[in-house]
Amino acid sequence: MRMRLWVLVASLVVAGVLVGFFVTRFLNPVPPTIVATTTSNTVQGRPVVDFTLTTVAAVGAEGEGNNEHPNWVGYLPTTYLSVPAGAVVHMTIDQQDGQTGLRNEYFGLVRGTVNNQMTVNGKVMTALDPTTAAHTFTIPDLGVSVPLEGVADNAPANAQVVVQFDFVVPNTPGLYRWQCFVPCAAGTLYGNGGPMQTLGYMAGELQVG
Amino acid sequence: MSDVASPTGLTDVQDVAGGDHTLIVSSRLMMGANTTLQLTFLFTFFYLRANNFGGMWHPSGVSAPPEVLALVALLVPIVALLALWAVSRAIAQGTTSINGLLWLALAFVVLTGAVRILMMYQFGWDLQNGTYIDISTVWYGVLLAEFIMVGLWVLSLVMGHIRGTSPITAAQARTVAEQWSYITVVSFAVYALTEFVT
Amino acid sequence: MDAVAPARPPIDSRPTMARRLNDWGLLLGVIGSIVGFLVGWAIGSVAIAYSFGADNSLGSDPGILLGYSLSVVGFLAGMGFLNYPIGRLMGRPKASEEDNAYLHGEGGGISRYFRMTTDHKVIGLQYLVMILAFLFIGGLGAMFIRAELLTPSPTVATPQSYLTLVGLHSTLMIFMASAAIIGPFGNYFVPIMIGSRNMAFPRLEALTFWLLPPAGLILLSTVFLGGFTTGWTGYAPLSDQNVAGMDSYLMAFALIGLSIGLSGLNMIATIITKRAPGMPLTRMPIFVWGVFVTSFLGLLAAPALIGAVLMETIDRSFQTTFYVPAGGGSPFLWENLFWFFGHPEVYIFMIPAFGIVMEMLPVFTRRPLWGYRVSIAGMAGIGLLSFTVWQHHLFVSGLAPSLRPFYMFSTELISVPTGIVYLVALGSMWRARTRFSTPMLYIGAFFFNFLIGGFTGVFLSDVPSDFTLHASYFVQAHFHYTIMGAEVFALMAAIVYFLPKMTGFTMDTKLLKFQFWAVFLTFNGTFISLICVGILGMTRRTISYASYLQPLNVSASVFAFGLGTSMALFLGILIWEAVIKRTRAVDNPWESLGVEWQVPTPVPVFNFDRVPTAWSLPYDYDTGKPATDLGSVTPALSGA
Amino acid sequence: MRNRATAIRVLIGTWIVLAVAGDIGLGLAPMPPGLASNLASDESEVIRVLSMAGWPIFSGVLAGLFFTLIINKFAPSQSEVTAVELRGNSRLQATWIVTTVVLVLILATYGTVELAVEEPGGGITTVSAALPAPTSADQPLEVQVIAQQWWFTFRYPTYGGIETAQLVLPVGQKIEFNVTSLDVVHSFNFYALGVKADAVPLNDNQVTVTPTEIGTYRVQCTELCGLWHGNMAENTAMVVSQADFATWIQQQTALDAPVMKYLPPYSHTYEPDPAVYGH
Repeated sequence: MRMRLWVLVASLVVAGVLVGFFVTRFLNPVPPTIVATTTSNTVQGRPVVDFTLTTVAAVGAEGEGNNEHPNWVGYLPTTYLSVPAGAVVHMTIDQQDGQTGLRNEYFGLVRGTVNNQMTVNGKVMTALDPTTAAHTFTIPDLGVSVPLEGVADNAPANAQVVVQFDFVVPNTPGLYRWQCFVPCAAGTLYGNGGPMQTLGYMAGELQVG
Repeated sequence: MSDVASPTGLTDVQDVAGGDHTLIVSSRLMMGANTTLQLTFLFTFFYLRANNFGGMWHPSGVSAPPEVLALVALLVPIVALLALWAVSRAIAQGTTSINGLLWLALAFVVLTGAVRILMMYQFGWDLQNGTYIDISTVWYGVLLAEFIMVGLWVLSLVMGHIRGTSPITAAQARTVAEQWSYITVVSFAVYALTEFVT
Repeated sequence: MDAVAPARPPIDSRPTMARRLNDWGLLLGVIGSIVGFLVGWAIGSVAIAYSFGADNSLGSDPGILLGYSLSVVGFLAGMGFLNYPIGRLMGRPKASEEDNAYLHGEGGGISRYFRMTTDHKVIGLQYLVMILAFLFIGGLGAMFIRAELLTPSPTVATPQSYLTLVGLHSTLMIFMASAAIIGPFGNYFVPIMIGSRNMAFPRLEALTFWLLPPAGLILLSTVFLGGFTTGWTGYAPLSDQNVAGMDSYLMAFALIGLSIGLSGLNMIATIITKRAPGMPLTRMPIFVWGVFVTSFLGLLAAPALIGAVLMETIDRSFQTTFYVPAGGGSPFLWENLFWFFGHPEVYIFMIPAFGIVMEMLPVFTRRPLWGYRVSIAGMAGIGLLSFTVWQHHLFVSGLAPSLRPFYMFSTELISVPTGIVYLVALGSMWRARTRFSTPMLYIGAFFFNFLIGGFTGVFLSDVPSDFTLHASYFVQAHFHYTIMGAEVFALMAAIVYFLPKMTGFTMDTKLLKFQFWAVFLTFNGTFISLICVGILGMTRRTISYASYLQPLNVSASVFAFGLGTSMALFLGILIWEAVIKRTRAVDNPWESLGVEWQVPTPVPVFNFDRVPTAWSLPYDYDTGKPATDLGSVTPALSGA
Repeated sequence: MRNRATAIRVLIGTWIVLAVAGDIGLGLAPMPPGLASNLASDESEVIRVLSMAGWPIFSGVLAGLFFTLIINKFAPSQSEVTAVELRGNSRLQATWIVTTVVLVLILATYGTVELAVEEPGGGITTVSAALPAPTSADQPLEVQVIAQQWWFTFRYPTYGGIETAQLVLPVGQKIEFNVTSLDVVHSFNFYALGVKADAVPLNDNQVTVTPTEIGTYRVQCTELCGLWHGNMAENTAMVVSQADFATWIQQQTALDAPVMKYLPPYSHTYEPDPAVYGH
């Protein structure tokens, strides 16, 4: 009887440990979140905050999110962003990945940003040739979508395209997902796999407020 | 059925030995399951053929399998088949000296596996070149696996008989012959399909 | 205790080498599986790196799949499953009768439950433990899911891990349900009920069980490979997109398909060829008939799944395009093949439940089973029709609209043989002085829940209403009413009913009656809330939902937590009463006439020393005549 | 015996009351998915009819089951039952089976008729070029639903094939949804309109519907499609008046101007360009 009880207790402990491991390590790993750097200037009373992201063909070891897949394409430093409510986000993206091309050419259109425009290497644009796109920065629920031009194949090594745009986030706090709409690994199908479906690479969340 | 009398007159028996009956019944059941598997691939074959998205059913006109080798791969199992049936016949007639037949059957069973492996090697297909190639490859692979599995069964029966540890029984000989014939027939059908319905 | 002298003199206790290895089989199996995985993983990865030059070949699908396959082979080899085939291949002499008896568990104590044993009673208990493990691990997943759905936006889990959670819960529960009744009780009682001393293929029977633990572990190991996001239906081409975690799902499902098919083969062969003389098919207990019909479904449906999964693994490993439209394949192909297996599968769940409920019912109504033949016809009819309805899962898929009336009709037709089961229940209870023992309570709940499950099914079988309800929580509640509300309730009834025979201990306490009412009420509370959520348009497998649905989801979650607690209470009572406290049960506590209650407890290793040849149906409660006369070994039947 | 007969009468009485009351309730209650379109009202009608037909049978079987379980506690039957009766009654069984078969036949016929009256979807048509704007309300306005991981976009071939991220429909106009997908299997669900159609790559799934109520609704994906499946939903789908629709179309045309030259010609399915997307 006593021996059986001890076996029971031991197995319960083991089960508890396993469940704890599952919950902490797999169910909800707490991701590192980068907070926007606040600036002094404002637009129409709204605070202006800065973000600088980099898109690379392979995150290598720098991926703060989870660098289990160093050879995966991804946003650096991470894809969990946090901005104050009602702010104007001034986003700068250093695009270092090659050209893949959009699956749905419609995402070549710049939408939801201030004046529906973006600045590519200092040049103002309202749409991008879909075949030259490398990624998009899209927050569907805010209607924000910006195509990111890819580095041409014949460009010199470590060349990059600097894309800048502003968008306004709502005054009410909330959690918004954002993602890329280019199948930016290989192929329409497999291109939407791996990095596109793993948080921390090409999928992320924008915490407002 | 309230009151029952024993059919045998006995009130009880030592044991219920399924024996040969069990073997034959379950062999037939196995064929049923195998039929579902083959029908799955048949359905897939025609579904993909009718589907043919983007003309990707059979873009490269490769005709499969290479004719000569394929015919050999069809004829070799037939010899094994005849040998197996001869064995089963001989046992049914109570002949005892069947070692020669057994060796013959075993030889051609092994040869079957070898030839079909060689044939699949000869395909040299690019798997990403159309669904016709995909389904044909999978189907030939599954057939090969089934030939090998029944072949191993034949091997075990032959070894048991040759070494005298477990002489081959009539039921065993019959069921193994049935299974082998079943797969042979299927392989003919698959050949005809992949050869003429491209 | 053991009233039966074994048919042979007992075996000598000097353990041979083979027996020692067999005793340590589980450990050897674990070692073998680890070694096998590493070897297969290395081979696959190297081959991939060589042929495709993939830079991340270590995570490549062929490596993972080959590793899994070889780990299963290694496990079985360690367990000793390969000894017999290899021995035959080398023409070695057959094992001595003593070694066979040892393998059969004769003389082995508790240890025979932890090794490859060919005794169908040991395998039945092994099944019971494994089924309960699947059930409660999957239930834990359900608790996490309900916790997540308390709020309309992600809190407990990330979207990614939530989908894996849903997939794990559903797939584990499918594994559980496909063997819940037929595994423990089919293996344990079918040979006894048909008067056989063992199964037709005892080693095969052991194999069908020992395929389950690898399947479960492989499925759970998906969390180390990034999980899979397709749910249990694994629709292509999303499954082509998934990371390596998908391979766990495919491999595990293939193993389960193999297990279902092989156990079906074994059961049919046993029932056809191992019946005692004097027992024609028309005198088999109704539960054996249920197992018989189910086994045909398993045998004929599982190959379709195996074929489909095979093509999916090749799609993932070698970039073929069976299910990839851009490459000439079609997602509809997977949907057709999967549901051609998937719909018979749900009757693989249900028919044994019908059988075991109709088996237990007369014992508590103290009446003969009313309409034995028509109930057989009912179960056979369900089995036949179940192959003709699979496209009712695809009403909104845009596939073959002209065929919808046919599938609507065949689907609704299934309610006819199902209705027969209710007729039989009504007939057996009519004018009967029913004894409300605990199993009878679960049986009543079974009929109540399955009635709701059936009537919700009507709305889904009718195409126009299905356009509103398809893929909503209404569907989810519908199949939880059939699978959990009916099958799992039948499972609980059967556990309470058969535990005294299987273990010699009883778990039938006052607390258990309370547990019944708790589980019954919380279950209905949960899934009635979910029916409403579904009608209001909440779709399945979504981590975020419209905020106006939150109140109903909260009520569902709260009830679900109660449900989880009361299920845990059931497990607690079972473990406490039967394992820790060991409350002895009286022989034949329910005063059944079935032969399984006349053989002594614990059942002798070979069931009967001599098999009786005069049999009748075990339902003659008006005359009190037992199914057969075991002569001297028969303990006097109290009451009746 | 008498007391048993009373019990049976009480049972039947209760059942009739239950059935009638329940059916009245079901007859009056609003049924999902509502009346926002001809399709939706059709489906809610079917659901109403099914539940009104099902409820009496459901309550009857339930009452019968539990009556048989309980009555013998307080009103055991004294009548003698022969061993044969105890083991079945072929006439009763036949009646039961025939009844259920008839019920099923009625059910299936009803469903088939409903299908014939209003074919809610399915089917693949040939690719068609941009269409002229519909001149009358019953001439269908073609709207293409493009599902992709993980957002719906919509194309209006009759207005130069503009593509938008928001779904706006004119009220009272017959709409023909052409649902397709660019990657995996999705399902386009406009709950309020009673529209649900799987989006399958290289397949065109058609649903015809006429919205009848102006309002803002939710469209969502109802087939598991990957990471963001749970978020693949828009609360901004609108049914507006013809005039508002015209102005909205103008705005969208202006917004789309920069990207129009890049959009592919309108087609019912979009094959990936193998030059760009080999795999």
